[in-house]
Amino acid sequence: MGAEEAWILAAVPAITFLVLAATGRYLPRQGDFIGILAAGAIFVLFFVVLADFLDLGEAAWPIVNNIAWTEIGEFELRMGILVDPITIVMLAVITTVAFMVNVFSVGYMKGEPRYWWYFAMLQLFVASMLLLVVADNLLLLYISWELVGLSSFVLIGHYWERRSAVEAAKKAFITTRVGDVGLLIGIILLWEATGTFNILEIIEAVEAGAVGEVRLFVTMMFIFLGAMGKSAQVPFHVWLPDAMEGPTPVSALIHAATMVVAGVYLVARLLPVFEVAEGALLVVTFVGLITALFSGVVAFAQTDIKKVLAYSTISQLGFMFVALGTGLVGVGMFHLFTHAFFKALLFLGAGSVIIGSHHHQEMGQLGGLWRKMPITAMTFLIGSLALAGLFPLAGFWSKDEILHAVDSHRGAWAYVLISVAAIMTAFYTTRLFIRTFLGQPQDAEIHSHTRETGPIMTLPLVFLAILSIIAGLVVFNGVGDAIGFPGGFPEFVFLHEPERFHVDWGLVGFSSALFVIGTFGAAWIYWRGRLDRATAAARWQPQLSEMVQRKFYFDDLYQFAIDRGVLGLSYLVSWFDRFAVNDTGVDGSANMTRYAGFVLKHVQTGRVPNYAMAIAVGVVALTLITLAVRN
Amino acid sequence: MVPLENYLVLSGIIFSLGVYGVLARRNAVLVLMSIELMLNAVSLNFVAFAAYLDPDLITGVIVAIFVIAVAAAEVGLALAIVIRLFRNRSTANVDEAATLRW
Amino acid sequence: MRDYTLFIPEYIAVGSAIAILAAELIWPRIRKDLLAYATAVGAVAWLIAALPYIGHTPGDFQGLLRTDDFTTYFRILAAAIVFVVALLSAQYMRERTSTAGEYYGLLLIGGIGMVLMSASSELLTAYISLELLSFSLYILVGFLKKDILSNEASLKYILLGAFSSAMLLYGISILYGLTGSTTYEGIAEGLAERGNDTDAAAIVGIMLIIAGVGFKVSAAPFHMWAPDAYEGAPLPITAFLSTASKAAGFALILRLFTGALIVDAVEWRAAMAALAAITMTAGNLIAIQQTNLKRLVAYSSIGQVGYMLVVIAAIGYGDAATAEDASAALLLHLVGYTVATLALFSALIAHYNRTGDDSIAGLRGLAETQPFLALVITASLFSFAGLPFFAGFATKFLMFQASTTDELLWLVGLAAANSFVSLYYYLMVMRQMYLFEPLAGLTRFRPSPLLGGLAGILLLGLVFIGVYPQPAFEAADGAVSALFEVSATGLVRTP
Amino acid sequence: MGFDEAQGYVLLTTLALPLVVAATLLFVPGSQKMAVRYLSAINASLLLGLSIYVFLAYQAGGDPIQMELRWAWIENVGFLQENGISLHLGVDGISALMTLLTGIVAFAGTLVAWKLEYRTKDFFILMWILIAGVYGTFFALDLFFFFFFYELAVVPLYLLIGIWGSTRKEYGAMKLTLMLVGGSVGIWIGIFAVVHEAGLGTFDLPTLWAAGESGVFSPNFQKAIFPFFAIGCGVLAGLWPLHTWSPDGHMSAPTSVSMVHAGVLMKLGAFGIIRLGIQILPDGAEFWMPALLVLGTVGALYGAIAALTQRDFKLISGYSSVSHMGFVLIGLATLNEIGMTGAVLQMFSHGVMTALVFLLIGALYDQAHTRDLSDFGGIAKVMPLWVVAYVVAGLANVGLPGLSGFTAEFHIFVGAFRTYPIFGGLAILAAAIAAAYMLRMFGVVFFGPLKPRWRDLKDISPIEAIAASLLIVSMLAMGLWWAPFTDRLAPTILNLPGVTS
Repeated sequence: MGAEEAWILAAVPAITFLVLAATGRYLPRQGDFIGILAAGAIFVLFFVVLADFLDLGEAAWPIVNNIAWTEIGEFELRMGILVDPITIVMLAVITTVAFMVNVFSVGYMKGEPRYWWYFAMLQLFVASMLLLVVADNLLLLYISWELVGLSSFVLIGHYWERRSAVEAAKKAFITTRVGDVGLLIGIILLWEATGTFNILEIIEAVEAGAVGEVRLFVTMMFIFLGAMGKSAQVPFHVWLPDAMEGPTPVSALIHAATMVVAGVYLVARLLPVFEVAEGALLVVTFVGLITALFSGVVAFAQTDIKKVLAYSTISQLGFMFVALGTGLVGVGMFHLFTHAFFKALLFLGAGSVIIGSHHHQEMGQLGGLWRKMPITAMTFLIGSLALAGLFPLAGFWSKDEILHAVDSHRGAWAYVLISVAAIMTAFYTTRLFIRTFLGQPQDAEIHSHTRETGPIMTLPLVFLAILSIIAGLVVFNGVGDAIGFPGGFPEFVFLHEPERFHVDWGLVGFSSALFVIGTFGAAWIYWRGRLDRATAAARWQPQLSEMVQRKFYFDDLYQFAIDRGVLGLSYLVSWFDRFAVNDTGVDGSANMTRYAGFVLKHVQTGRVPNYAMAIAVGVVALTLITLAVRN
Repeated sequence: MVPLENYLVLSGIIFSLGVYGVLARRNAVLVLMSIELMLNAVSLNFVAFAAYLDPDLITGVIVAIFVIAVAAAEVGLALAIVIRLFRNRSTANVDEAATLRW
Repeated sequence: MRDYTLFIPEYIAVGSAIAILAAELIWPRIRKDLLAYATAVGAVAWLIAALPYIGHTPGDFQGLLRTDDFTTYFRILAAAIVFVVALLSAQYMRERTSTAGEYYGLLLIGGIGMVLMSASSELLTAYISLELLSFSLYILVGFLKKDILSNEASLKYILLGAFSSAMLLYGISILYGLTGSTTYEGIAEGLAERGNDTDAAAIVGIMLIIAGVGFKVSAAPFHMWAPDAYEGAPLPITAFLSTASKAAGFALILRLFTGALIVDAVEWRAAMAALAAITMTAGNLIAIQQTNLKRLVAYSSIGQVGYMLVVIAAIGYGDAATAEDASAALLLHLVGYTVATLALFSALIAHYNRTGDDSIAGLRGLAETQPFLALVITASLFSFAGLPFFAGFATKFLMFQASTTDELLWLVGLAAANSFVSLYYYLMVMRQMYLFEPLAGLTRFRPSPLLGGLAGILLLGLVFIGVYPQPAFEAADGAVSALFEVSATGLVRTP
Repeated sequence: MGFDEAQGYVLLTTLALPLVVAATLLFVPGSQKMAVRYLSAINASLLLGLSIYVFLAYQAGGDPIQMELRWAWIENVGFLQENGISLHLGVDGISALMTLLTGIVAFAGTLVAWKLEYRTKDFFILMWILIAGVYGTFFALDLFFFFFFYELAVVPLYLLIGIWGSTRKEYGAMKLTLMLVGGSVGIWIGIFAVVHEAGLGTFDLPTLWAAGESGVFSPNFQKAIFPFFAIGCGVLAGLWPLHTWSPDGHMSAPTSVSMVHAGVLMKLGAFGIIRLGIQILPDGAEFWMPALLVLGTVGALYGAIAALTQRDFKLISGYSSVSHMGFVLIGLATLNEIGMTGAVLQMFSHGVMTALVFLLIGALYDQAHTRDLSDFGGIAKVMPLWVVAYVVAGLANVGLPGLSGFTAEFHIFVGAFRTYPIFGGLAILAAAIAAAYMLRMFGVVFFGPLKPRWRDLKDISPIEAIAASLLIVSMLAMGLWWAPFTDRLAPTILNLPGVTS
């Protein structure tokens, strides 16, 4: 098997899903080992694909392989796969994280309800996610796009006995769905303009100028809506924090590493088109920036470990869009790549904490776990530092790249804002770590029960920790050449205009400075888990802190819009349907007819003279009618 | 010789009187008499036409005779029924025989 | 010339009528239902005697009566109706009267009147045969002498009947004055040559005639006697009224209008269309409000008359071909309608003999107590409504299609709409039978084998015509073509 | 006799079988419930087999109308001439697919009616008459018989709902029957006008189509008459604002009647619009389609929005049916190949999907005796299979890829964007709203803590499971690999007059 058969990667978990869904509950250990085997298999298979891909060499890229699907007149569909460096990066991320999460879940989900179902859905997700990244046409992409949405929906709602979980799942599905409407419209508009769904052909056509300025811009905005929905960009971000209702490994896989970056992937995939569309990329940058800042701020006020991580994810996704907004696909993908590892690590770490402390995830109840859970703490620290951007961990390099890209492609304003966002990142990360692992235990009772988790859960942490340290190094051309692909990561991903990476020590210093500011700021406030300074700050600006606490009222606003707007309209329509259409229109006409009969029948008085009169009148009337309309 | 119009006008008047009677009268017997009036108007018409159209073609006259005969039968039958009405309700007023209606 | 062989079947009918009267005179204690069976036998003999006349060369009696396939068609129909009605009466009359001889005798005489109406090709003859039918009906309607309603019904019927026949006669007299003749050909020629100054007279005359025949077929607004007469009359007579007298009326109308008045179609077609519209609408709307089965049937049959009048209007508007096709479809529909009505009444009478209740609510739960009767009633009502598998669907469909002309599309549409309205009250009847449990105390029962069998046969006929109308349609077509051999469609007015 | 003719007899068998069974049942004593059931079950499976055969045997590449069979019925009498009225059967791609749908739904419906105890025999008699009517309408190539079977399919509903129905059954039954028959009046008038205008003395559809091609029907005539067909059939197709029978009727109808009705009967309407409206009067269709498009879009949005706040399962499905049939109308209104293919696909998709939904609602209602959403909660705990099936149906309803709903709607959207982008967008919006009301229902009813009063609900019975899985399979089939469907539809549809590619 080679890169041409990359679809097998998707097929394996798909089959596993069917097997598990059908038989899982009856198998020993409810069939979790099958899930792990499948995940392991694709993890290995990925390297096979990679090897083949690299053997074929740049000349052969991108590798396409598709078959005729349907044909209605001249409207014909071909389904197939497209493997190019972007795909490879996504495959790397997905297979790795998926494997880790599968392993980790064995420990995390032990004894949970519907264990087998959980694993089955996990496979379904992986399958559709892989399909999404190998799809060579927008239709197939949309299909898998919806399928990942579905599996995310199911997994978020895994504990469906909990109302909150159900609500969260619903929210996630519907919110992303709104974006999907845009995506579908965009896809169809593109087809209208270019007559094809095939991504490469579309790019070709657009670059050949097949689509008018304005129209293309509108189209891409629609598509970007889809990306925003999936990648939880403001104002579609509301679903991601709630999605934390799902099992933590799910959050790690779906809501940190893979699904949420589908939007980024989509934009990266269509970047050539975005570039043609005048001003589209600027919009991308804006949205990215706003999101990065906004969620960075909100993260300050979160007290639930997973919620903090969720907002941090949103913020990091913002970073990626900013990067893409500069038109440098490599940079965006690079951050996606590194972020996947350390964010997955952080989530799994959080999961380990939750298990260790017997299902507590409020920072207010934790603290001082350092001694109790050394491995978790250590790996979590690495993850945090990588996220905060400590030289030379993975996160540092990618963030560095982003800063550099913004500096060189966007104005100073963007540079300033993104730097602020970087500081925030460092700040809330540090806060999170300190309040969870350092200082005094907030709740002795919980603390006393807390235990380090078993190897099945810690090993994935360690593995990911290692990746979080070294993953960033692939940016160097040397490393790239060494492990087989030409040049550094950016060049590998973005063959068009190779940007060779070179360390700009000035920039290194600057970003390290940002790191230091953020970290030490947080440390100063929260050191040893003290809260007085934070509360003081809150008291100093009550409205502001209130606003941050309430996440800038987004959820309340939406709730209001739905209750008053949508549901109100619905009630109105139902009322109209009942009273106007049915009772008045339908039943009304029926009653009119009946009433007419009622009136008419009383003409029949039963008296002979009246009857005779009717006859006489009839004759006269008929005569008059004839005289009237005869000619 | 009397022009045809006169006969026609006369029969028209008689006919209308008959119709009026049927509409206005309440007593069954009087209603019957009014109907007789109408029939007589008919006969008059026929005879008049017969005379004026073609003296030796006597269709009209025959019709008139038939009409008289039929009318007689009709009245006989009707009176019988009226008598039954009187037996059943002790009235010959057609308005009171209005149980069947609507 | 006088060819007395033309009416052998009617001689048989008269003979059996007299025989029945005599029989009761001789044996006053004779079981009354025997008389019914005797009548039925007579009717069968009549029908058999009529068969040889099918396809027989048209005979003409003094230019007064024509016996062609058209006549034969109605002959057979009349004999069949009399046959069925006689059998329907057997139990009903036995339970209600002491003397039944006249009843059955008049039944036959009425049937003969119907045949003569279809045969007469001269206005006086037509009038007299019409009265022959009417007189017997007057008596039959009022036959239950002690019954106030029956008596009242017959009173209304005879008074109004006389009134309308006076109008008819006056109209005839005017036509006679216009054309100098009372035979259809003569009238046709006369109308063809009449001058324009006589339009008013022609119109008035024709309108009066329409009133007379309209009364006979109970077309609104000349229909008012019908519901009362239907309700008051004995049930079998209601059946007879709603089949024989309507069929006879249309037979007369067809001959008269195609044979004579079509020449002056301009003067009456609009009126006829209006009459059809009013009749069907009034009938169906009022029917919605009825609670008594007989009245319901009365009004629904008025609605049916409305549909049939569409054909007459079409004869006025369409060309010769349209006229012929439409008339053929009308005859077909008449048969379907007759069969449906008779089936309905056979079931109703079977039900009435048991419960003595002729209100719609009285049918409550019939599907439980007597599923078969319920089925028959449903079938015939559906046939009226024009639903698939039953005669009504095919015949009505063909009739409307045949009478669709550019000017009358609106009328056909109205007719379709009306048959939709009619479905409502038919469903109300079914609702009683199928949706509700029977009243307490009503248990399962079997109808008398006679009525049951009759209902069954008629049901089969209903389905047969509905599923395979070809034979009936061909018969109707033949009858009509005979009619149109002598029709005046060729003549056009050239003043 | 040639092979194609032999195939014609397949159609005849499919049509006659239910009638024969109905007639046979008349003579089975009502007490023999089991006999009635087995007879019906056998018949249903035979019909399913025949329907599948008809669908598969329809040659995608062949001539548009296949398996033709003509039995002269009435001709050369009165105004009727050669082939005046003939039992002329045949299928094109569209009716082939509809036949398959009918087979599937009828099969499922019969299985579901298995547990029916009250007047079983009468129920199945009426049911089979109805099914025969449906098949007949799809096969008929003769206006007379088209109308014949059309009415035959509609009328039994009155009794089926009136006798075996549930909520406000008399009202629902009367209203549904009258509205549908009222609609058929429009069709009837249209038929009169068309046949008269053609003046060929025949009801044979191909002949009339040919006549139409040769311009017998003037554009003005077509413009005048098309509305009669469109509205007449539209009523049955749930055309807004003539849709109100759908919620009420479905609310009162018994399970399997709802299945067959929403599953198949509503499709008769859309089918009629194609057969009569578009095929006989293409110019009229072209003229009126924008209006139809608007109505369809309104219906799609209106139904979806109204469904958002309904509290009764069946009302939700009733309104969502309105919404989905709105999509069908949009697809038809595009008058281009893709859109119309989508429309027909949607007819199938909505058929199986809604049949499944009603099946499940029935299965629940029989135990719970309430359909009020707010009464339920967390029943996924006690009825997992039921919930899974419902979720599948719901997701198909939402238009989730991999299920039939998406395939159909996708084509409709693409087609709509071809001609009327704005309405295409609105249609997609309506599809999105569907997600809202579906998930709302999932959340309230299936998930959350289990209400104690439902602790002893039973999951669906094996028989229902068979029926349900058949429906689910057909949904997946169309959702995953839709070439077999489109290959049969596309040539037929491109063959329709006035359809642009």
